[in-house]
Amino acid sequence: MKRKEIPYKDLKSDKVSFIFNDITVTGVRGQPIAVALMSNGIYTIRHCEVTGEPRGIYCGIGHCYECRATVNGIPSKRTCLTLIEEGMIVSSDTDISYGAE
Amino acid sequence: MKQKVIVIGGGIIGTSIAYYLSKNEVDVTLFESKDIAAGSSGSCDRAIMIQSKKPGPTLDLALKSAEMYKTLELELEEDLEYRKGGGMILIENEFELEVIQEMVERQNQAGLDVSIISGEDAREKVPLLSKSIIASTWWSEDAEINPMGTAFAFARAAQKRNAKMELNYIVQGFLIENGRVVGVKANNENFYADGVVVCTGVWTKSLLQSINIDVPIVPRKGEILVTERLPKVIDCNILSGSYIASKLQKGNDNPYGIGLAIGQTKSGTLLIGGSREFVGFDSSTNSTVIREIAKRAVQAFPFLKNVNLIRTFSGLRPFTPDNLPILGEIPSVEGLFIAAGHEGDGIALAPITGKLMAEIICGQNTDFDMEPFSIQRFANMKI
Amino acid sequence: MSDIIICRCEGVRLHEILASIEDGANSVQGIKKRCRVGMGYCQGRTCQPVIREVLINKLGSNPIDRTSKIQSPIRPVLLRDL
Amino acid sequence: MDVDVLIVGAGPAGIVSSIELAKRGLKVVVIDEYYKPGGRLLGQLYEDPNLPKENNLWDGKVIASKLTEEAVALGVTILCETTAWKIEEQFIVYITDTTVKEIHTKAIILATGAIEKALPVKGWTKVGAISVGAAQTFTNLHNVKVGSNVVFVGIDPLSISVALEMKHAGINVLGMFLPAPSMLVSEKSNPKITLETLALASNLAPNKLFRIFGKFVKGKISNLVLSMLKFNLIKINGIPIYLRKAVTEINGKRKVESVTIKKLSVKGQINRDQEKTLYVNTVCLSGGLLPLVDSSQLVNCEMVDIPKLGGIVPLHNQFLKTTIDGVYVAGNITGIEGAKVAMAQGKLAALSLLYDLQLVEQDEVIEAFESVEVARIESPLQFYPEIKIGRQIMKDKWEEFQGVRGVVN
Repeated sequence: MKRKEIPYKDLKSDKVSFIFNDITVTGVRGQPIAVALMSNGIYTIRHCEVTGEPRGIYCGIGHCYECRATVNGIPSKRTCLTLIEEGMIVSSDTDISYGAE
Repeated sequence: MKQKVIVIGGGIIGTSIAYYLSKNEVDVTLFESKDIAAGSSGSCDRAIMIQSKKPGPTLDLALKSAEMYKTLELELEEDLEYRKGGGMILIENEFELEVIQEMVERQNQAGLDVSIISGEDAREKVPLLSKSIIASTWWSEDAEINPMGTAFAFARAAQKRNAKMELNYIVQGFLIENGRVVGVKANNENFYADGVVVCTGVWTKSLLQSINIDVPIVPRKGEILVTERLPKVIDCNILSGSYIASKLQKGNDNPYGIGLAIGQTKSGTLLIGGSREFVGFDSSTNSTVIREIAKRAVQAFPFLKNVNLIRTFSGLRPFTPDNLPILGEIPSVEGLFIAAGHEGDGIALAPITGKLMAEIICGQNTDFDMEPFSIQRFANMKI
Repeated sequence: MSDIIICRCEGVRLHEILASIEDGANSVQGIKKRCRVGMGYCQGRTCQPVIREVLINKLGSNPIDRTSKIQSPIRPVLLRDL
Repeated sequence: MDVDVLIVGAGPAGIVSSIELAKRGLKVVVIDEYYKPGGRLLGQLYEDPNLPKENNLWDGKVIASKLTEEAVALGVTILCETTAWKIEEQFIVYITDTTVKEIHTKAIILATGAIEKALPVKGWTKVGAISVGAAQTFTNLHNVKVGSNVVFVGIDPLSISVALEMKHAGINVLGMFLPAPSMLVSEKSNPKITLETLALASNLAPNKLFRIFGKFVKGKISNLVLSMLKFNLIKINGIPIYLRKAVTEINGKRKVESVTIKKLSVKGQINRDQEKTLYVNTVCLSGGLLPLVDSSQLVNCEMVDIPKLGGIVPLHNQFLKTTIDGVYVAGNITGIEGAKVAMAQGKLAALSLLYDLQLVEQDEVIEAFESVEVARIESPLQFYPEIKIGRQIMKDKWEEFQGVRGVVN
């Protein structure tokens, strides 16, 4: 099975850098994206498609989907649940051309 | 005194009839067991796809209905999300091309200027279409509408003309005196009227059975997938040619009757259909069908593999043996009318159905031959 | 007050919900069909309890059979992961 | 993948269930959408009055990892970042995994826990307005400050605990307020009901100061509550708790910048003349917890609405069997209680299932049932003060349902 199985590795405090909307953000291995963003003072993760308002963390545990972002081309990943990886590209927008031929 | 008519069923057919009746100065009361658009009209896609309809009475009706849709937003003073974006039937191989070519020729003879365009031209119109699509049909007159929104708009427009919408009223039976319907019993109460029109779609058979009228309408389930909101990617209605082609092939390699149908809503979600199954009144969704529809959608639009499915639903379409709706008076009971059995054409045919039924109920002449839609056509049929 | 957002996903405001109830909706499902409340990403998990609250407030009760039906998928799933 | 039991939710209830089942040799898979097991345990950190004084810290993270290690050692497979999106009869569970797409299982234990109830106050969608659960998770699990100047809206045992934890983490908690009264927040804006609920819950409050606060209002509750409400301010560990003030609006252009505060009457009516602005960058909203039941609806469990348990819950018997054969429930999905009860219920659900498979004797099930009762008594926190009455209502409803089913069959 590809997925990481338990026991989950303890947090190592090594640094991980990733891109969020063209900005390089550095976090700590084992942090979810939203946590790394918040640690760097970034609170707005996306904008509501209907009202245009900025949105960030609301429920923090994956129920509300407010903190979603496109991660490495996959849309709508919950950044509160998705761990940061070196070189990861996180974007507020959906890029539909990613999966096109 | 105003003519009093009871409409049973708050789907798009019932609300349309209620609207056109109230426009004709009829005193209308609509009984609905749950809510407006709570049944089939609230669980279907948005397409008013006409290019694929078989020439004959349904196509004639559909063309008239399509004309009415063009001005319906103005008439009802509501945004129905109407869009005339055109329609395509995708062609993946030579066999499909052959079948579709024949179909297009028939449509041309019937006066529809449907054409076949190359795969490249199709991708020009819909850039994210797969390169495996070799050709496509194109007809600019196909359109789309928000079906639920339209049913609500008909209901509200009827209410403005003093029609009454009685929601959560379950019609238990008909009041009949000397062979004439004089009203209905609903929620244990009697309601009287000069005429009653039954617009209960898949539930018509059981309702009319109470007065020994047999109607050959059976539910046919269709499942639909809803994706997350996306930027505008599809501007028209899209069907796959494979379903049309497979219908002509013998054998049963498509047990769920899956035929791809894709459209994008105003909010940006994609509605991806669909299936056609006779499984009674079971309206659950089936994982095999969901996966199969998704697979075909990804084949036609590879980018969809990285798009989220956020909801699935299924609707029961009122199927009749000859694929024509049943419209008109029921001969054995004076004053009792039926407008049901539109299967997948309910949305497309709603305005014309409402208008014609209102004319029939008011005793006016219709400028349309209603014979093919008469319930009498089933009189000699073994059901 | 009436312009307060109730459904965060679809940006539906309180006045739209109240208008749906005025229009005859007496269930979460009925409101949903009229104004798209609960039809977004979280599938109503966040706003449905609040809508029940509004229904109870306006209509006196909200029986359990009138709450919204659950349809799969209960969480969004990529088409390729189906 | 074929297993004996699939457990949805790797929180305290789910993991304990998996341990009990694996001990008896069953093949068990636990799935959870979070990236590590533990569920709400992961955010919990408080002093437990039932533990010996010198070692009375309830550290959920440590407990979660111990339980996880035990489960894994027994051969339990835990799939994180995995969601069940559909469950079909007897039982095929469809999961969001790129390799294993479906799990075939003989039985299911649903241990999906709770979801927070939204508390809509004007401006609650602004960036910086977060739920109290998010505040807890970010503070205790992620060790990240959600803001520098924070207010809480919604006063209840959970929000008070979290406020204390945040203050301990060095965040400036400016105060706790009620939400502006509206049809959206029901009793959450009523000072009297809020104080009464707190008094009932604080019988067994987790924190020393919280217990002092409990004494304040113990005894003749209604009289004391009314006299207490004459005071505008109570302080717990330096955190001002305003039972007579409400946040009427959360303000800010791109992010939370301030809140508008108005005075409330004892009955919870707004005094329109007085208004104050408090400058903050974060607002924590606490609307209470509700059982997260969508998976039980997906398997067509009969549902019942029991507000004393937290709302809509799957109908179940005292041994945690639902109306669907082979589907059991444990933890907050059965009603909102603390982690200790969830763990005891996890064991009970497992034994109940094992009994149905004729793998354990009835005595063991009874014993597990009794330990749920003990856990309930020892629980430091009660979210719903009338939970016991709620459990009795559930029992009655189950018997009523069995009766109806008996007649039909």
